[in-house]
Amino acid sequence: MLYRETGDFKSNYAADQQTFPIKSERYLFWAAMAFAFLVVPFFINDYWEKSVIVPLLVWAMAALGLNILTGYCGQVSLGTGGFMAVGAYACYKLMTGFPDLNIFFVVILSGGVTALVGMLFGLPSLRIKGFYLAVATLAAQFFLVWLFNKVPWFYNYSASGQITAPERTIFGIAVTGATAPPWATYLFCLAMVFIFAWIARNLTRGQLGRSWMAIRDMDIAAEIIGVQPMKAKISAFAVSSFYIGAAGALYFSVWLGAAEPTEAFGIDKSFLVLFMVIIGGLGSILGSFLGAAFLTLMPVLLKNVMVGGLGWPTDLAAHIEIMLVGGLIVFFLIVEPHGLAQLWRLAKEKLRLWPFPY
Amino acid sequence: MSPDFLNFIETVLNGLMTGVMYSLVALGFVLIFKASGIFNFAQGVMALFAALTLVGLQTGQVPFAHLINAVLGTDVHNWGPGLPTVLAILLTMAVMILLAYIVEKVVLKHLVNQEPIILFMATIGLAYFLEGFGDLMWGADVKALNVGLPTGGSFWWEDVTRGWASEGSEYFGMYIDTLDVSAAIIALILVIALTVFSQYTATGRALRAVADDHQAALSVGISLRGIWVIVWSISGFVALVAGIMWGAKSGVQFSLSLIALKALPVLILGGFTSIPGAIVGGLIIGVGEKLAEAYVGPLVGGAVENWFAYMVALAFLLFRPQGLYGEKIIERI
Amino acid sequence: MPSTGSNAGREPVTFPQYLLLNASRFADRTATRHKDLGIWQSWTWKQQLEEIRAFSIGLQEMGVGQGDKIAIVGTNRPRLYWTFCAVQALKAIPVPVYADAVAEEMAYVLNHAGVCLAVVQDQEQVDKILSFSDEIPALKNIIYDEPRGLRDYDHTHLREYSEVQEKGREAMASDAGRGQAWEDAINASDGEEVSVFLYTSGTTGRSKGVVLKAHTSVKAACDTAGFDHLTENDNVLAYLPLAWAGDHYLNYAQGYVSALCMGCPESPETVAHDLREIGPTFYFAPPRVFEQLLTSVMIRMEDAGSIKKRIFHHYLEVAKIYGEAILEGRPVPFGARLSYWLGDKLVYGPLKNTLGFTNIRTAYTAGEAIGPDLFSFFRALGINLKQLYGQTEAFLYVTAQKDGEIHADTVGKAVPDVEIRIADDGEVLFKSPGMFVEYYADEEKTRETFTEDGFIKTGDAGIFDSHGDLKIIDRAKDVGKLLDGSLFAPKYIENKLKFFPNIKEAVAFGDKRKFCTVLLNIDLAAVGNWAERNNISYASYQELAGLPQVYGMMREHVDQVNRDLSGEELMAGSQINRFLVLHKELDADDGELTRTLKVRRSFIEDRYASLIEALYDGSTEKHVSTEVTYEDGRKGNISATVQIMDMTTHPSVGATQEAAE
Amino acid sequence: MNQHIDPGSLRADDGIERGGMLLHVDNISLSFGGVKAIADISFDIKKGEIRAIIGPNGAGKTSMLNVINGFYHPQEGTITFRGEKRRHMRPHRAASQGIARTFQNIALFKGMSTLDNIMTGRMTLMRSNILAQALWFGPAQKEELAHRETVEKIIDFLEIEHIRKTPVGRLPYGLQKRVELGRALAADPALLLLDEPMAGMNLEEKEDMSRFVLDVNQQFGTTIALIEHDMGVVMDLSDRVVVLDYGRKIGDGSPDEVRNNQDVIDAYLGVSHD
Repeated sequence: MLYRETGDFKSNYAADQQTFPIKSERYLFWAAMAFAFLVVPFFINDYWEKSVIVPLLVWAMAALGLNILTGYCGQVSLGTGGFMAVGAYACYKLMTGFPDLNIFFVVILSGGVTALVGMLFGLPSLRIKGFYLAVATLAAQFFLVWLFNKVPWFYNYSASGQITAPERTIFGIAVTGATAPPWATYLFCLAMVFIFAWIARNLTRGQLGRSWMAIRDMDIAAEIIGVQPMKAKISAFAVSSFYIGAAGALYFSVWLGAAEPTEAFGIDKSFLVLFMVIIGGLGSILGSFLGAAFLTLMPVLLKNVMVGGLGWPTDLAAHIEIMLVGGLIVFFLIVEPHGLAQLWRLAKEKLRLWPFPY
Repeated sequence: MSPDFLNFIETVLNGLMTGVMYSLVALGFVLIFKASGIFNFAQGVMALFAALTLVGLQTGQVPFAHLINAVLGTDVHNWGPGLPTVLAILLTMAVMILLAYIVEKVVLKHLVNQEPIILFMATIGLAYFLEGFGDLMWGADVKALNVGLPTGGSFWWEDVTRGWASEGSEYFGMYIDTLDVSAAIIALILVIALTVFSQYTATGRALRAVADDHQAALSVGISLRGIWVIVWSISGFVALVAGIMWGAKSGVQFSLSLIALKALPVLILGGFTSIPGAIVGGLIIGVGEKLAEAYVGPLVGGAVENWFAYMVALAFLLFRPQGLYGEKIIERI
Repeated sequence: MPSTGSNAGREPVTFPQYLLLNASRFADRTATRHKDLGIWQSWTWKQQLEEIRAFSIGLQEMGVGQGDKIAIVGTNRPRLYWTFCAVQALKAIPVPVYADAVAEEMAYVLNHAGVCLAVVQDQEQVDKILSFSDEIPALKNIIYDEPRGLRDYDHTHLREYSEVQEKGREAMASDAGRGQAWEDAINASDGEEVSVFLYTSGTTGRSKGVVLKAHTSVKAACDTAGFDHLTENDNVLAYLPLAWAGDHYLNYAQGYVSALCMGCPESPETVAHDLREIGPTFYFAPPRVFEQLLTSVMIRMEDAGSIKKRIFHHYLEVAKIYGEAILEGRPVPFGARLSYWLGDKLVYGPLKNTLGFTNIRTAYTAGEAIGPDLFSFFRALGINLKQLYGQTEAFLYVTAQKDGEIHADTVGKAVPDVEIRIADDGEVLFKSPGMFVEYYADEEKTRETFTEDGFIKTGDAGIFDSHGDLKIIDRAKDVGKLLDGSLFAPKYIENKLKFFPNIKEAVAFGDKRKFCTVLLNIDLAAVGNWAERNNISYASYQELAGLPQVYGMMREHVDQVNRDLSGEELMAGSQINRFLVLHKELDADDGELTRTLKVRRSFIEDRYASLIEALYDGSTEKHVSTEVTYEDGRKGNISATVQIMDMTTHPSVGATQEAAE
Repeated sequence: MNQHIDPGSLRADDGIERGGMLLHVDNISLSFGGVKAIADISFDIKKGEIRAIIGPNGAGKTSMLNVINGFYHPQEGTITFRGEKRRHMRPHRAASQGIARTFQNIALFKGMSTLDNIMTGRMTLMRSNILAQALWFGPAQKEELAHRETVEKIIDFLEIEHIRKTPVGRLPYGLQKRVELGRALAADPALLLLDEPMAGMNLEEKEDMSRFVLDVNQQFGTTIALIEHDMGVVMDLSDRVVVLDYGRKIGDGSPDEVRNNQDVIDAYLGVSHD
């Protein structure tokens, strides 16, 4: 109904392959981006930043990463929490070791370090598949968290065993540390996520992305037609871990400000991100965002309703939330295994054909 | 015998006892996986849920008391002194069967032809749901579970082992928890019972038929969905036993559900479809973990238990991806 | 208009001259698009000139010269359209041939025109021509566009299009002045040469080759392009047969003079989809296309959810009431305007968009009478659909409706520079700037077609209505007179009846008789559907057709037609006095219809002579027995007693009609 | 942009003349855990020909293809492809050397569109690195678009324009087979292995597919080795036929020779072993 596609034709392949081939969608997207970059910073406050939007962006980044591995390349990972920890600790070590290094590069380098670790833990994927691989990634999860707990070098021998983010600036404005203004942290995260979502889109639409999907859909046939399984899988692990590591770095440095491995990077985080990817939609960039938004906003909403609105105790609300999340996962898998992104696609199809039903 | 060697034996024995527990949980996984190809991640939570229910019934808690109080502003907790243990166990079993039925009806039925990975995810969702639901129903506080099994160290064994030590050495005997011993015995009985069940009863044969070939089983008139309910009930029962053992040992609390994760490396070692595999795998992991904690742990700061099992599994996978008892797969195209 | 043209300010008089002009004034604007390999491949006027020049000079190299006839066979593809211009540039004559013509028909045309070279689309056409090539001694070479499957053919007389272009480019490379000489030759033309032979489709007898001159064709195209304000900003989709005069006129002739952009669909099957992508601003389709479109819209909507369906039908009603008024800028209450606006957002806009009609400024339909409901449906959506009346012999336009002066039952007024007059026997005669020279190699037919004072006989009977708009009522030879002298146009009456969905066929009688009567065929699907909804059971067509309720329904329809006729001065005399519903469906297998499903009037008149007699002898029923042929070829008999119903006629006053509504 | 590019340019070029030896299979033996699938088979494939491999079920035909493209590793014997001798090779290596393949049971990438499936066939011919791909605009896009153009020609050739953007999982069987052929063609193969390209098709689809196979062979000059059960199709299409039975070679020659070979007749009529 909202789409007007008549006369919106493509006279070259570049136009045909662009991310938003439909004109109205393209305009809508850029309008939304303009709003996010130019309007939101003026209205954002501390609550929205710390409880809603920055978490959303951080989780979206992590979900993007996991989606590349699981959604695009078909390799299930339960080690997301561990890889986020790698990103966070790399970030901490870089921030404290090289105080002059710009936080932007710190985050990128943290991603890079995580990518290396991810490649290492991705090696088993060359021999094992499915659940077996999931277990292998669990090894990463538990081992890494244990490592950061047990080796004091990682937390600079601090007495509490915690890591705390010092203040770092971009263009003279603090984006980490206690005094960073909400709009700055928000813009920093937004810019990071924007850039990396764009890169994710580029990687998934090209040859690399197709090699991932080929491995996911039918690995044997993929190899026979010329996909190198090792290159595809290891690159998926590397890229995925890069994103998760960068998310971990943002999670620690911008959002939390301080972290301790068992709490912040536990197995429940691995599951959380996995759920985001499933609910959002496997193999969809948009889905990563939708999933992250859903699972970040729903608890906020539930909490506001149950604790704020009805005055119930917090732990009760937490139980109901867990229950609901679990129920929703099952619900989504039954009703729409391809997640919110697929619902969006279907709705879009309907709107494009409106008033016709098919 | 030197005390060092005796300590080693003690560690191994303790490892074996823990391993039995792992085996028990792994057994639940294997049963469901064999019959339906589903990797039931919720197995651990089922154990927790069973234990919570058992405690709740035993102590006479009002279900959903927390929620009721919050909504109605009342202050109810208990409805009475509670049920006798045997009755509580039977009732809990009934609840587990009901749960199996509901799971089949509400979840599995709709996911019949989905890929295994989707089913796996669904059981993760189920695990979360059950966890939240259990907490909501019975409260999240740590509860003690007592079903009348003997607990505490065995003095008799301490005395016996003290005598094994070489003369003059300072050795005070091995510590072994009687609860672990009873657990091991019960687990053994359970394994035998299950083997007998699957070998000698019609239902058991049907189960195996389904495991071998879904299509063929369907074509000879075995109801797949009926089988699923039975299998989930049985693994519910196994979960109940595991829940009782773990609960009695370390209290009924959330960490109980994490033993499910421990069962994963066990399964990798033993293979997903082998009951003996689950037992042997559980024992190997249990022993390996205790040994690693005792001999490697001090070198690297302890808590090796957390990840050791996975690393073993990982290393193992690289050399034998099909597991201890699995067959080599010939890939076709 | 042109100031920088290469022919130095002179109005171009041939299409190749327009090509040169467009290539200089609109060098970088897109001239042609073609959906190929997944995208719309595009050529600017400048590139198009290059392509055409290379091909044209290549043809020259092959020995093509002035007066040679070149056949063009295939679907709507840029290279075939370019061939027209490339051939015309050499003063040779393009002869487009219907691509779906069977070998025999094609052989006739090729032979008749004396074609020496054929430019065809693909292997299929090559095969077809090769199958009869020995019957056409004049044909020397074949050039094909798509090489697929032709690799292993004997290439002594077979060339690939690009190969010919290559030859042309080589010739230009080796002779620096060659390209300029080619252009000079084009500019030197005074437009007196023959532009094209357009063979009529030949529903009656052999096809005739209509010979058109260059400068007259250009003049006609300029006139109508001006009439509809076509400019270089317009775009069209060429999807009708390339050999049809309409396509040649609308897409090639008007396209060159107004420099609009022409799109070619990917394949005939994807036209609907391509239409949606391109979104033309000018569109032509025969009534049956609109009818199919409406049917498919309704069928697709059947499966929609109930809420959507209700919204859809509600706003269609709104559009029906106010749509045309809004389109024509007539006063409409504010509430209705608001409602229509909403409807546009919810229904019309999206609907037009999915059909690809959003950008249409002007749409035409022609060829046969269009049902008033069908016509208003599209107009009510806000599509400026109009009717025109055209003839190959006129190089298309004779009359067209002017924006804002639209009546469903007329074809409008004469377009600029066209003179129309109606002969005593009702035949429409015209004189137009684009009118043809002769039928090629058929002097007798040519003579028959022209009147002594140079008008062309259309063969159609028509009248002018009170607005002065032309109304085509029938083929001239079918128009007769009742005994009382009033005009009797059977097709006109039949069409009015057939616009009712419940009536499938109607055959009217009255020539040299006392009054007008009709035989009706009900539409089994529509009436059957109605019967089901009203719980009326029936076992066969025959039973359904004989039901009193059905007769009642038919009676209402006939009465409505009579009412309409009474409002028209010339037709009021031929109101229907009696009718009957035939006991069987008219069928091509029984010879009652042609294979193209047109009624064979005289055959029916013989076959049902007893029924027709009964229509005039006052009896109320008649028993008949008719031989029928079943699908498997067996023959059988069906007999029935057919009811005959009397009608009352209405007095011939305009006021009656208004009062009735 | 718009000129018609000769589809012959899809042909991968090597030094071998048409009719020269493209592939030698020498004394190949393959067994799985003691079960012999292929026993000491030798044959050759000439450049430009259509070579059929036939035989009853379980004769080892598919295994033979799997050996040729490196998926199975034979215990004995060698493969010589374009003059290069080998026994073991990873499948993707074989692919990059110019051996493309379709499968008996369709092995398309179900979650991807027709276009993406065929684009994946160009895997071995695309070069841009991960950084270029991450940035997209520039070399990566240029390469992608260039390959898209080639792929569009294949789509055009196979007449599957209308399903270009449809996920292949939704396509009917016959079209999936065609897309799979397209994916194999996209690799510019020097040798095209077709594993029962017409299995499960109706007569019309078979005719279409036969036409495509012939067209591929004639227009692109691609050498084709195909397994097929429909004898009519085999006899019509192929230049030479090799017959396998129980993992042994029992016949080799022109369709006529094979038709009259007594061993072959026995294998097909005498003993049935499924």
